[in-house]
Amino acid sequence: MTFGQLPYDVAHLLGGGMLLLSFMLLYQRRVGAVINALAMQGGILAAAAAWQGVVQDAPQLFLTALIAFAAKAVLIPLALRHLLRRLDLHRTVETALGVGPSMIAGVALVALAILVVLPITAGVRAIAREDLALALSVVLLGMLMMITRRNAILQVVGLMTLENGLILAAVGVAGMPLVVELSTAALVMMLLVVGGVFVFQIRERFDTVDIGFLERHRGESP
Amino acid sequence: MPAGFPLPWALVFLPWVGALLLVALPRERPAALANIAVSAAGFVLSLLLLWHPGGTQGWTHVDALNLPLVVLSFLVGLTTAVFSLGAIAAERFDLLRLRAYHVAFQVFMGAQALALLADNMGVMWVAIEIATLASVLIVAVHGTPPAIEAAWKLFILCGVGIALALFGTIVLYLAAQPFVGHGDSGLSWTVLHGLAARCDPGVLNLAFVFLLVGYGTKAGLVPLHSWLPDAEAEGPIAISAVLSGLLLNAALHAVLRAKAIVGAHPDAVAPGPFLVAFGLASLGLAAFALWRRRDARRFFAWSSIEHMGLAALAFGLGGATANLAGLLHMLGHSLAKSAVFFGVGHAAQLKGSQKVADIGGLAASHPGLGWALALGIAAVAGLPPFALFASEFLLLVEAAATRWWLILPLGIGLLTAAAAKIHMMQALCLGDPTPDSDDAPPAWTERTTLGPIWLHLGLALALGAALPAPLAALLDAAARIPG
Amino acid sequence: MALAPLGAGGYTRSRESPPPVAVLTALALCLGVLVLLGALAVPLGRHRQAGRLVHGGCLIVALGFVAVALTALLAGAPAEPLVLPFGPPWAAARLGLDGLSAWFLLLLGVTGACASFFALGHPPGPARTLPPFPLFLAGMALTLAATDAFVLLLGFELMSLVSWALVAADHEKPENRAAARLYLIFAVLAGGCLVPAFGLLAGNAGGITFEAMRAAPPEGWGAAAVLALALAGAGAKAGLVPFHAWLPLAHPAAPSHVSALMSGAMTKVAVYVLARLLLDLCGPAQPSWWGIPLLVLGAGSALLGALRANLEDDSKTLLACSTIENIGFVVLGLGLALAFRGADLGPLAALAAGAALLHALNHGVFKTLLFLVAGAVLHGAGSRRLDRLGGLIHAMPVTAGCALVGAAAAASLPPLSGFASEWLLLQSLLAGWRVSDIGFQVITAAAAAIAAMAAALAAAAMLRLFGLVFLGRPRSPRGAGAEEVSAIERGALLLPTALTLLLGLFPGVLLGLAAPALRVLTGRPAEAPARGAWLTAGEGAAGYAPLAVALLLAVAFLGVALLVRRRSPNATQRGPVWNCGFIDGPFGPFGDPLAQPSAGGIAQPLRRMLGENLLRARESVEMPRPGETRPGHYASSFEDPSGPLLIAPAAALRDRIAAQAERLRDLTIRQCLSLSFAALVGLLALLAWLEAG
Amino acid sequence: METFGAILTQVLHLALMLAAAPLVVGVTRWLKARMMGRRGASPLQPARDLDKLLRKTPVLAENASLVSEAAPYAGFAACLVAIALVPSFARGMAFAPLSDLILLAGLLAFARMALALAGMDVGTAFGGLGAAREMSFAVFAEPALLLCVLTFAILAGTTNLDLIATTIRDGALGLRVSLALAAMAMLAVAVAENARIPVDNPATHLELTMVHEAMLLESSGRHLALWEYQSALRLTLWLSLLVAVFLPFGAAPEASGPLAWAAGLVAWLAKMGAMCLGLAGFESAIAKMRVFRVPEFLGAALLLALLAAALLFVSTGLA
Repeated sequence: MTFGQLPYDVAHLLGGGMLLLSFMLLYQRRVGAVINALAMQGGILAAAAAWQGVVQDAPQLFLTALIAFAAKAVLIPLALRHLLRRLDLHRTVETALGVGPSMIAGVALVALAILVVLPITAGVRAIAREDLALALSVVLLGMLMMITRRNAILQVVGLMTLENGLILAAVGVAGMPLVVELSTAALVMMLLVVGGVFVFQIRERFDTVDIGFLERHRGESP
Repeated sequence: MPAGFPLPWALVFLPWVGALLLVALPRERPAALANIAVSAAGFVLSLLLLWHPGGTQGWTHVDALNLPLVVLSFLVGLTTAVFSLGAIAAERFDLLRLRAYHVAFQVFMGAQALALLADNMGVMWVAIEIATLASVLIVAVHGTPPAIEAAWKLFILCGVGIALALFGTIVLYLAAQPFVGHGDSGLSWTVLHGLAARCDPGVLNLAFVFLLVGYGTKAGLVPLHSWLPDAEAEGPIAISAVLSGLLLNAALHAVLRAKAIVGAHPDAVAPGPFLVAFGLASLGLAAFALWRRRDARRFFAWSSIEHMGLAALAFGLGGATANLAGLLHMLGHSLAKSAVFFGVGHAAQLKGSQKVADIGGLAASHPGLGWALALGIAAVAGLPPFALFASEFLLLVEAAATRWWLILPLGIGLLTAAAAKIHMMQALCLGDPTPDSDDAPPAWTERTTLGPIWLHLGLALALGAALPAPLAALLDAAARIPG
Repeated sequence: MALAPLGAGGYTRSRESPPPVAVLTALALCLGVLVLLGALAVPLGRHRQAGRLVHGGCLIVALGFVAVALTALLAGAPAEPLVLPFGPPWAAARLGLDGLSAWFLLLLGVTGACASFFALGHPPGPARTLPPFPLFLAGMALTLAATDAFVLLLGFELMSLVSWALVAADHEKPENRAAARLYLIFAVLAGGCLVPAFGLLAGNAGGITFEAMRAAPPEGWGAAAVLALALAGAGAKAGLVPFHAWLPLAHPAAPSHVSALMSGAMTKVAVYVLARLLLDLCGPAQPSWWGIPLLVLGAGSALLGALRANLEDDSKTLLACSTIENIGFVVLGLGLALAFRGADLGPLAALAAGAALLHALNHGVFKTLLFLVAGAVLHGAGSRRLDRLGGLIHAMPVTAGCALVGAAAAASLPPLSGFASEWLLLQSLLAGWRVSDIGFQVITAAAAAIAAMAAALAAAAMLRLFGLVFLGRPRSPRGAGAEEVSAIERGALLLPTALTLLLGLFPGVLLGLAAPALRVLTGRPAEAPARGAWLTAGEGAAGYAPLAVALLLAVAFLGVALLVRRRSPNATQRGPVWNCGFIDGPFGPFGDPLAQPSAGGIAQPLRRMLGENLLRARESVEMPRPGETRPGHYASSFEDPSGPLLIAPAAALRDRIAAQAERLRDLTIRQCLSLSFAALVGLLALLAWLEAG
Repeated sequence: METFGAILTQVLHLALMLAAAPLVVGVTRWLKARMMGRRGASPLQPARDLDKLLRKTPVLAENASLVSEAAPYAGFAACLVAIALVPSFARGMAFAPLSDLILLAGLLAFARMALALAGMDVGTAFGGLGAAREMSFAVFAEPALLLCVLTFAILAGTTNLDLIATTIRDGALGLRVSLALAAMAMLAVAVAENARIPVDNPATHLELTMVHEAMLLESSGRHLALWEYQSALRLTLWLSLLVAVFLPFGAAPEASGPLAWAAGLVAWLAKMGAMCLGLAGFESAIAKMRVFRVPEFLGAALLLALLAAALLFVSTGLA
């Protein structure tokens, strides 16, 4: 399939939507809104997976879509909200890098992603190339979010976005084996991260595992 | 052994079954003994691999490159199990932690085997993820704040790294996709390796970068290393050996597989220089960071970073000679470093602290342990007649012969690191002994410590100076695989 | 580098070796026995007879080395190396001998035999000193028997590691620990310089075997790099200035017979590596300026070592410093040989190389003797410090006699061994002007002056050693109660004494023996600079016949004694010492020790004349005012320039970098993630750039 | 016949030296006294002193060892062998092939070591002081001497004294600046080696300024006689060495007859007389310098010798 064909356009559209949402995630100033955006992104991801299932008539992709929807559009956002309420975390986004600058950085990353993907010759079909660019951008933006936001929740969200990008890439490639297994395995890790946030009651940052009495340790402070 | 017998899978599932069994065992000593039994069975099974015809078998693949690594893994697993028989006596685990410890250990061993034996890059990725989760659990098992912070750090950093590695895997498939039909073969390393020359170089480059950063994080290459010192220093005493001896090898092995694929394409960006850069960075940072360590186990964790950097550098140089150096370095480092971790761990338990200031004069107070540890540290410092001397010799000669400008940074790094280790060796082993702690482990634990140490040192010596011809031929064949 | 040429036939581990030459089999056997002894010494280290077993075995093996070396030198070296059934993973290890290595093996055997013999009679030290000793011998022999870079460096570093264990033998003393640490670090430095040197050669040759390297000598910058690396590497192990800081600390720290071996043999093994690398493997076609660095370093070592020997207060440290001096002489000889060969002055090259080889052997023997004497004194009189000894010639006559011979040889007095090699060296220095290059001529002239000065300094140092230890009156109660050492130890002292005399009387024979080694060093069949009993130089225009000189001296001595005694028959009387009428107070059994010249006092003239400029020597005298009753105080000190100029800056730099490295360590998880992210983005950007360009 | 002549000249030379040594000292002293306006003792006085000392009973300190008794003979033997090698009135004596300048330096060092050992044997402050200073002076004297030897070696192509003397006498070299410089340097070395003013004062009685004499304080009788005799021998040796190298004229050539020998003897006596005169004049003209200025004195000699060699490198353009 090439440009101007429905399957490609839809897939492209969905990918673009995810990228857009990644930017929204970077843009939001309130944690609640961020979580909503994350849920939406999860939904779109599920849709993309399903669509690819239709296009490639690969039934296992529907399973992926289902899992993605259940986990990313519903469960995890709810969990995060609950966390937000229970540990009464800051409701406002604390940034290490301001919203404006991080947007600019995000644009730069997207540009980089396109630059990297550009030289890929037409030997690979265009769809893959485009999707790859999108997915790569989402991944990079997710990581950018992890390092420019201070709240633990937002860092978890960044990790989730990163993983969404992975799944997007995975489903985008026609005939990718073990998609379900891999996406599930990746998901398990995400769940464990969220679980870790619960268990260790990480209030503020990843790097202050806040079990009340924990001092900054890092080994050999004399 | 019947022809079709899936020996690799047996190697993977034996420990996992053992893990289930260990859940059932409540009491400490039986559990530890069962742990040893399972590990021993695994080791014996892994020895059978030496007679394995090799080649791809479903999702698994046995060749000269991963075979020695697998056998070594199970060997170190066995010795670690023996050592931990004495070590956990002093750890004072409660029931839950004890089970968690043993289960996680066996799960880790199985995942390790799978990660090394997997032919399917996807399966390899899953295996490494499982290994990571297991190691997170083990590191956290103490539940003390430092342990939990170390585990959390390990979890987040390696989690992100692994995610990137997954992306790399996907891109790798994307590269091969035009040439492979649907089905699992698209992720098979052998297939990819064969196809690489026809794949699109751009995609391959992209895939390699992500695999390098992803698995490089697990291999503890600077600047992706931050999790390593804490994880190896805060986990249970016995585990440091496994973490630094095995986990790193598996990760570096994954990087090698990726390098082999990308390197097979003439127009792709040469992967070697990337590895050389990471290797130099690791060597440089670790060599100087060693001088500031006040904590014995952290010191040797940093030296693991240095050695991984050296191995990466060797593989980066490429060519059969340098690859041999790298492989030899990986094997020798696993043996020597785990021996040192046994010794240091036991000393830390004797003295009730792992601060260097509290451990001293071992040669005077515990001659057996002291001199064995001194010898082990000498081996880690690359002094003869152990394997690391041979590998570092080969690496340095090869560097001087092919890329003379590497001599200076390499030489300075090696010298600085070796000097730091000599300082540490004398600080720990010589001089006036420091007092033992009141709840020092019983005397018999010294046997479960010295046995593994001497075994490892003996093997390291054989590896460096007197390797039987077949094994040497095996290493030779292995050295030609990464290209 | 292609893999195949690595080692013997690369990975095809060629087990089918040619029928191994008996000599090499014997050598391999000796090595095996040594390793076995080392292994045996671990379990039965505490046993009473363990010492006898180990040292006796070492004595026999050392004699075996002598036999092997002599066979190789007389009957010609075996052509084919002996392939061992094991080795590094890429090739089987091989043993071989040629003239050069056989010569140094002879030296190793002789010194090893003396040291082991002495250790037999010496009271056994701590058990932990037993296992390393045979391995130490084995490491040195392995270095000499190597035919490729790996085995050579394996032996080289093994030698360093086990001798570290001996230096650290009594590690309760902090200064010994510091010495051991510095020692091992310098050993690693040596290895770290030598491996790349061999690597550069291997890069040309496509293999790490010596024959491959010989076939493809380096040129241009590569060759210069090899020269620099070899000098730094081998120099660091031989104690060449400026890499000598460890030597005066480490050699005294070890047990005496080990110090003897370290000074007598180990430094020579390093010199062997230097000669092998520069004069053999780099090919005979190197330019003559190659000699200049060796000349400069050699002269510097000779001067600094000899001067320090005059200022030290510890007998073994003094001897270690004189080792630095003699290593300087040997390196001078090698440098001249290089230069002469480059200017193809064959006979002169042979002269210089002969001087180097002969002096290596002579120094090996008489320095072993002197260290053993120091050990005997430590055993008999309980101290190494010059200020606690004195008058031992009465209590330990045999030791004193042996010491006198050794000291005279070290002071290069005719007709002893030291003078013979010194004569050859000075002759070759005096011939330096034949290289037609004004710069080189001036440098050799200066080197000649420095060599003469160093020889005179050595004489002063040896007088100081012998005079303070054996002459005068005891300086401490323990010294007053000294007694002669056991019969075996005396025998072990007489053996090297006799050798010193013989080597001094028959240097011509030895040079004939060294002809194969000379051939290796000069790259052409060279005639040894000797005719019969004569050492000759300058086309035979100048000569030295030690035998004749010795005879003349003996005749003159006896004749004078005879005549004088005929003229004055009265027997000597004994009376109180005159000492210009000065009578020291009644101070125990042996007058007031403070009324005797002290170590610092004897050193004073040279300290003021040279030490203040070269070694930053300081001295302070505080005199009590007239009427005060407290004693006056005299303190002197000096500082070796290599400390503040070389080691301290390196350590400071290391610490500064380490401090910077720490800033990367103390990061929060988010910052660590940023590091990874930066790495990823950087790689991607690099990728984009590479693919675009 | 020739070998016989060689042996005969050697024996005669030895006898001559033994006879001349006390005389040289005596003459120098007498001349000095004269220059200072004293009558001075007869030139034979040193010989008489030696004979008297020989007849006295030597006394040794209680704690003196064998060294004190053997050293005088050893030192004397070394000086004897050394002086047997320095040609006086004839060339090509029996020991000519042995007469190597480096060996000569070695033999003198041998004698010096014997003297220093004897000085330290009893363990008195002055003995040690003298020994230390003597050895320290040698540290500066020997390099200067060796550089002079280098000059000769470049000119004559050998370090063999006999050949050097022959080459220079044959005048193949003509008059050279470098030879003059070397002569200056060698004179300074000779002064130092023989413990003459300004380095040391042979006639001093103040122990603190002694170098050579300080080591003899404990010896008496025949031992003292031997020490005195050998220092006289050393002075003669140096003077005739200077004569042989720098004023080689008139000496009998190799394998010549008694007549030539007689002529050579006369010439030699004349030259030695001149040297003694010069020495006496020099010594009575200047004062002894401080001990720690000696290195400067000898260092200057060292530089002169180096300059001589360097000049040769340039002038003869040895390419």
